[in-house]
Amino acid sequence: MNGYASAGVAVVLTGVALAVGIYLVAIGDRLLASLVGGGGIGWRTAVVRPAQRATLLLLQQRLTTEPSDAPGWALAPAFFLALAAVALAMVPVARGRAAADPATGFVVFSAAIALVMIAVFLHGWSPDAALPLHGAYRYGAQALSFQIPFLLAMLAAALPAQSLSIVDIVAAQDTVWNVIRTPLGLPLFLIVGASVSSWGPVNLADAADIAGGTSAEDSGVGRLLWQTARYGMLVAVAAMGGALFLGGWWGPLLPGPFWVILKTVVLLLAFLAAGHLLARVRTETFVVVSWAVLIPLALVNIFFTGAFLL
Amino acid sequence: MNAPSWTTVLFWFFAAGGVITGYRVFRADSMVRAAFFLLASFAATGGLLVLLGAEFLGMVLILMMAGEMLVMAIIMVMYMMNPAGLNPMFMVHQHRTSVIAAVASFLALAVLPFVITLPARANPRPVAATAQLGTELLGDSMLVFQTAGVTLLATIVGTVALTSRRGRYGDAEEGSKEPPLEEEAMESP
Amino acid sequence: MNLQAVLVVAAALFAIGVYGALSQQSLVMLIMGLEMMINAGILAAVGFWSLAAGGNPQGEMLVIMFMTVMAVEMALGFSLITNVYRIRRADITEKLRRLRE
Amino acid sequence: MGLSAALRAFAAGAEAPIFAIAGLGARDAVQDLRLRRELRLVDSPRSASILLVAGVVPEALAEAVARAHDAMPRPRASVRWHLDEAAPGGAESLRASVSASATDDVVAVVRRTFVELINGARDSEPAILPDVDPAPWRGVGPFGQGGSGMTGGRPFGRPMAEMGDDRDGLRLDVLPLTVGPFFTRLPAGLTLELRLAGDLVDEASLFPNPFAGAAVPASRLRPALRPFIRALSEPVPIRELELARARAHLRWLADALVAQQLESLGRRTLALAAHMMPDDLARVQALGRALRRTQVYRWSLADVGRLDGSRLEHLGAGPVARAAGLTEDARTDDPAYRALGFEPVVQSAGDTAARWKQRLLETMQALDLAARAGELRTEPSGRIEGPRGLLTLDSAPSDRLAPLVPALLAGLEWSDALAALISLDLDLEESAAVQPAAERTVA
Amino acid sequence: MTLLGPLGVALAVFVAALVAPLLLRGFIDNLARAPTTVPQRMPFVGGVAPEVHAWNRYHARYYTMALVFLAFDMEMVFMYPWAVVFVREGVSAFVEMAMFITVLLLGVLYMWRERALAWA
Repeated sequence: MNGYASAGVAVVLTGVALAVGIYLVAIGDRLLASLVGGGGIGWRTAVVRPAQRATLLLLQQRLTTEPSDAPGWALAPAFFLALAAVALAMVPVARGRAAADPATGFVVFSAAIALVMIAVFLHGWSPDAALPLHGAYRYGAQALSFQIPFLLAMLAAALPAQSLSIVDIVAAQDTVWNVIRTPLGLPLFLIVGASVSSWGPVNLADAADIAGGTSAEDSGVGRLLWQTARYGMLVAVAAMGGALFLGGWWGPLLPGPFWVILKTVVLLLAFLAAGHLLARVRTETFVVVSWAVLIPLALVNIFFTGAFLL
Repeated sequence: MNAPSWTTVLFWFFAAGGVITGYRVFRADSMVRAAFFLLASFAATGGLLVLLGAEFLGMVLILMMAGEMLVMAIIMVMYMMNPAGLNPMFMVHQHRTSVIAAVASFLALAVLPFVITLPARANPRPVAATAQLGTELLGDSMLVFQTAGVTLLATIVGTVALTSRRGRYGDAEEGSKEPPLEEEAMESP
Repeated sequence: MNLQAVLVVAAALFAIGVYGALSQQSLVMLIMGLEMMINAGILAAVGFWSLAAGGNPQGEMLVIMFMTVMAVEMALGFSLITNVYRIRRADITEKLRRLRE
Repeated sequence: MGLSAALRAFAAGAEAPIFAIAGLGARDAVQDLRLRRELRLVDSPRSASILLVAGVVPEALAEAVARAHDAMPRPRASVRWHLDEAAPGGAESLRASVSASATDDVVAVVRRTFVELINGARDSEPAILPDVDPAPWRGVGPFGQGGSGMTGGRPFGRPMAEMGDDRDGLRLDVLPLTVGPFFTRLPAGLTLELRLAGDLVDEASLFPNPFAGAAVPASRLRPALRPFIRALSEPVPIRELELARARAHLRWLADALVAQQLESLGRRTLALAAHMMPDDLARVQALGRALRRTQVYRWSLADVGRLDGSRLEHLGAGPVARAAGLTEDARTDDPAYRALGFEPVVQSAGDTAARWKQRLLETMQALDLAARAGELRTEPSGRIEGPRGLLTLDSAPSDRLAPLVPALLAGLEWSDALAALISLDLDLEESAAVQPAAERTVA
Repeated sequence: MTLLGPLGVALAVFVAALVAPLLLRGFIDNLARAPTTVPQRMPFVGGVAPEVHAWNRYHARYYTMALVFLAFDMEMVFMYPWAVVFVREGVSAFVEMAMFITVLLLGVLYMWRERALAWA
């Protein structure tokens, strides 16, 4: 296979995986909502409703506000989705294989996560409206706080592999999964991972108290793209969590890709359940806890892992 | 097309992108746009670093700059009048001098590499560039590394001391309005 | 792509930085000019590292130091601006000059 | 065209996104729509296709309704839902292409309108407000600015925010913002005027009650309020009163939960409130445990919006006062309640979390009282303990709590301010029902 | 593309995922972009038209934290190469990084003590 073809295959496969993941999140969210809130809906409804809603949004007029930053508003969801796609492309899908496996894949994933704050801030800033602006600044506080614990929690997973390549990191978990070696890594990763895509108790940017926050002024296709991108980032974070801490493709009997999907789905369910069962955290509490608790914990975790390895 | 030409195309794409977005930084009315143009310029430089074989440095530059430029945007919006550029304006001084200085420095720096003979010892592109850097960090450059740590500590302390208003030495002195409710109710747990 | 090309691009970035640092009235924009110059410095350093110094890790160390300088400069610069703003309610260089008097 | 029609038919199967405006008498009815899976109540007209205007909307709110209508993207339609057949009332200027009466199944009407709208059988509604640019914006200054000076001019007909002093010494912009009357997290009609310094509330004040000023016949009030109004002047079974109280608390909780991003749990609470019976005590207790597990008392509401007991004394502020340690409760004066051995439940913290817990505890107490009350009736004395506090013939607790709002909200972060305001449970309808006779005009 | 390596593939994924939504949006706009009316262009906060522009000198009260972030974030640049060589270098790497981190944590401790994290 020549270079162009294999790159094309990687792009298409990433796109398909992202689309399927996003749709699964939409279905799962509905099912969990009816499980927790009552008024059960059938499987058929849960499966078809997200597509119907997406079509409805495509048919709806896309509104703008008067002096909006139009290029920024157009760019933000696309940029967010592109970051989700890059992050997902780094995740190994089968033994030794990922859509893209650069030697610094770990840093590429971190950079994608870091750039999310630009996308969200731009999205909230662009409409020149009070509620989205609030969401943007909240996300600023949130992102600047979770960034460091997030990177530190991930870093502990890279220690045993002696490499920044994600495939190497997963390969190094053949005997012991990182969830054992770095016991605090996965919980920290999940707490801050949910904040990346503004999900559940740490959904501050698109929060209910500011009527949807950065997306309060979105309608039509713009709204569809933004929600899609958020879901996509959730999928990417869950998949990466499976790879970094739960051993990626390693697992008994069944083939690697099956395990990758299973671990991703398990982590996604954890994210979705947290969204329905935990109350929103105050922004200030989040910031103080991130700096004063999560960063020290993440460092303790790294040194614990280090001691484990020596 | 073969591979080297792809590298060349990307090199000039990133170079042009970096320079154009760099120029737009000082031509944007909106402060948020200015900060994000600077980010784009840095990202383009990051791309150039990757093309030059410094994969780790390129990606780390993008990673660092994402956070730094968000802070830049937040601070700029705080302190600039007319932060969104709704009233387009042009706030420069000594414009002519600046342009002349810029052109002069460009010419001086751009001509230099063509005049003097540069050493040409190409990077053998070691696979383990990051590992090499780590060894360097913990070995020969250990002192530099620890000094950086102390410098950053000094920066943190200095920043907190300069900006924080709620230090041990009391709250803001003038122009401040205390909230009407009890102080305990205001503070985080 | 050769060293000359890299250095020309770096020179262009540096010149933009010079322009920004000299011409901008606002302190924050001035810091942006400095950032741009460091950006050029990073590019030039990596150019030398990659194409002239045979990939010596100390070249990479230099780039990391550049980044550290950038972070420190930004953090302290913005702290000073905050303080100046608190006292003077302005962030413009001319007003700073008046502050000095 | 075949594909387009097929797509439209497919999209019409989605939950109809509606932005609902609850006028007088419609608050509970609109809230109950959350239980219907064919609809989706959305937070902003930006994402709605249908505007549902329920109950009586006074003329004073007509412009806000029009703004909500015009903020919707096309295709859009509005449905007027009259709950009081005898006297529809309300603003004359409200036009709606579809209307539903109290006897109609409003969900079916909304669904039908939505399907017609999406598949093209019904035209999208035109704008109500004039489509006129308030001030076409053209830069006129030498650098394109609008007037003299750096920030001269009013871009797009709106000025920029002005600077104001701040408690941390940085004099930055203060953003004036009017939230409401149809802000989705607040009861309809409640309008909050804020000055925001960053994400902090610098100053806050409430607009006057838009429903006040006209005598409200009991038939226009929402059914949940009627027993309390009746109990002011006639004996009412304690069982009925206490059940109504428990329902009112849970309905409040259902809305408050949505603001803490617990919409599913809010729906569960609402389902419980809609069919509450005295033997539901165990289910309320289970809800309380679920609520504790959400950590809402710990990381969302603890220490938020503390109100001292001293500020609330003799205010008749009901659960709000009792959450701050006061034992004020008009039920202790009623011989029938004394016969039941009624003792007010009291907490001490006085913060938002305490007010949440207080309402939950009072719900359980009310169910217990309802179960034991038998045929006991209240003694009418012109004052009664309503779900929000002391209700008399001419004053409601919301009117007495509203003056506390500016001091309570000032200095709080937006989400804290909102949580604190919601926890007061201001009810404009209740205060319109019992306003002083002097302020009444003939409807 | 393979010659540009896996980062080239990542770039291709990025560009594809960036362009696809923009194309979709452009396509939908082109197909059925109804012109917006003036009332539609007004931000919605409950039905009262906003008096002023929302864009303002926003008082981001976490500015101290944001500036400390600039300095603290640098620590990550040092940690990545360290993580790669940690197992090889053993105890000395452990001790050196512990020193570096302790120094930085002192800064966080100072910030926390000065209560520079909380703002509301």
